[in-house]
Amino acid sequence: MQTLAVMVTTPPHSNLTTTAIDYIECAIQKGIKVIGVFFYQDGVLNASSYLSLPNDEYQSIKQWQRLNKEYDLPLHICVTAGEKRGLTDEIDDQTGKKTQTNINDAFILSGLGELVELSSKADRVVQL
Amino acid sequence: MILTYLGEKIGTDKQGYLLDFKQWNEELADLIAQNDQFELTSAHWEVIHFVRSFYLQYNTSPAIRALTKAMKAEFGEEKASSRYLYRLFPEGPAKQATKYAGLPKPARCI
Amino acid sequence: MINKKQSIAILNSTAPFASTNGKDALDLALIFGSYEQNTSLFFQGDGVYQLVKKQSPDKISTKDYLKTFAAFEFYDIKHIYVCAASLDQRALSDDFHIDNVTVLTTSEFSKELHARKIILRF
Amino acid sequence: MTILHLIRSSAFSSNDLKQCISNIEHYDNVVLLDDGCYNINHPLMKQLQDKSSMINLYIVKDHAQARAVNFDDISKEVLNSITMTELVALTFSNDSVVTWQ
Repeated sequence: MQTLAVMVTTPPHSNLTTTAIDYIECAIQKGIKVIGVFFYQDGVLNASSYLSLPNDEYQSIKQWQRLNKEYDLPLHICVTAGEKRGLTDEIDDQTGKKTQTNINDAFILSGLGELVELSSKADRVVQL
Repeated sequence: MILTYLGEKIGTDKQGYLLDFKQWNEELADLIAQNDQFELTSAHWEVIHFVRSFYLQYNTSPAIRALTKAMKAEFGEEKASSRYLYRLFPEGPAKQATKYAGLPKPARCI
Repeated sequence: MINKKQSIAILNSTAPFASTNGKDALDLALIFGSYEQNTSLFFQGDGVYQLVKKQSPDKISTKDYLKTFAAFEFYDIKHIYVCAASLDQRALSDDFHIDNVTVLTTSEFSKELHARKIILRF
Repeated sequence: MTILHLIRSSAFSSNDLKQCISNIEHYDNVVLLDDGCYNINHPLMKQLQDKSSMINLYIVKDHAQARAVNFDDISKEVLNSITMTELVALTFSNDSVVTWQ
């Protein structure tokens, strides 16, 4: 099976992100294994749990959540790019566990090493 | 977190890293280490000074692999191994040595 | 974990300070290099401004990440290529702030880029 | 080794198309998508069309139609319109992908 990794650098309100979502979904439906999406630069903003897009506009966040749920698509956000943009996790004082306070559950905080790993495994890497 | 050194207040971040790397000196490094209940030996100092001069030259704290590669030229094979460095700094040489060298905490993803 | 080595091109097309592209590309290059991937840096278009000597980012309160370029040897960055035509168009010489930069003609530059498995552009 | 070039910006406002053209080799594939569709009427388009014997040139149909970009006058031998699914196929029929955005 052909494998694909995608790097997304555009924010949730951009139509370029819509293109990325379309592309990924077409790939999955074509039987290509999308092994992960890595969000870098402004792409990490897609993961904010505080996103609120007007109802009559394209709901990129709902699409990411759907892709994650329906196809088990891993959505990695670069932790450093996230922290620079106010997205982070915290250690819960009571439980000692990490909580992704303002990051949508569909996304995982990852290091850049994750991108290296995806790149080493995927047949193709596409930056969108 | 605020350290008091010679009656002066020195700012650090949540994890105890200096906010301004220029304020660093060896006594301050000792003070930061004491707060962590960590004792600095001459072997530690060798690495701390090396990491600091790497930062001053290249404006970045070296990741472990780059650190060992750079140390090899100066200290030889034995001290330039990640095993040796982890023995000295069990929490990770990149994370811990930079702290006592007064440098910013390395980016989490590196 | 990392099961194979890939040849990676990081193509820099943006001037160093107005956007974070240069710094973000550098972070990628360092991490790919640290994981022993076969990593090369390409500079073309306004990206060549990242190699110009004697810049003073401190004057505009910007961290001088260009200084980190001198540490490439410790990160196993294999090749640094720059496009000669891009230098010419901008009246720049091949006197860079780091050594070991290979200046290539447009067609050599394109051929090197074509020899890489993964190309990321900033 | 062939490259799939994704042109996502208009050459009326960015240098990306020009830079892309300098990195095109025989058998490469070039796709106009997003604002890259506007390049249909850019002077640089001629350079791409001149290369049409050595490369394949495509435009993502929905992206062009969304922008009222009309490519009917251009011969199918020079420019093919494709769907997103066909773009995915091109990703795998080339050795690598560069995004010019």
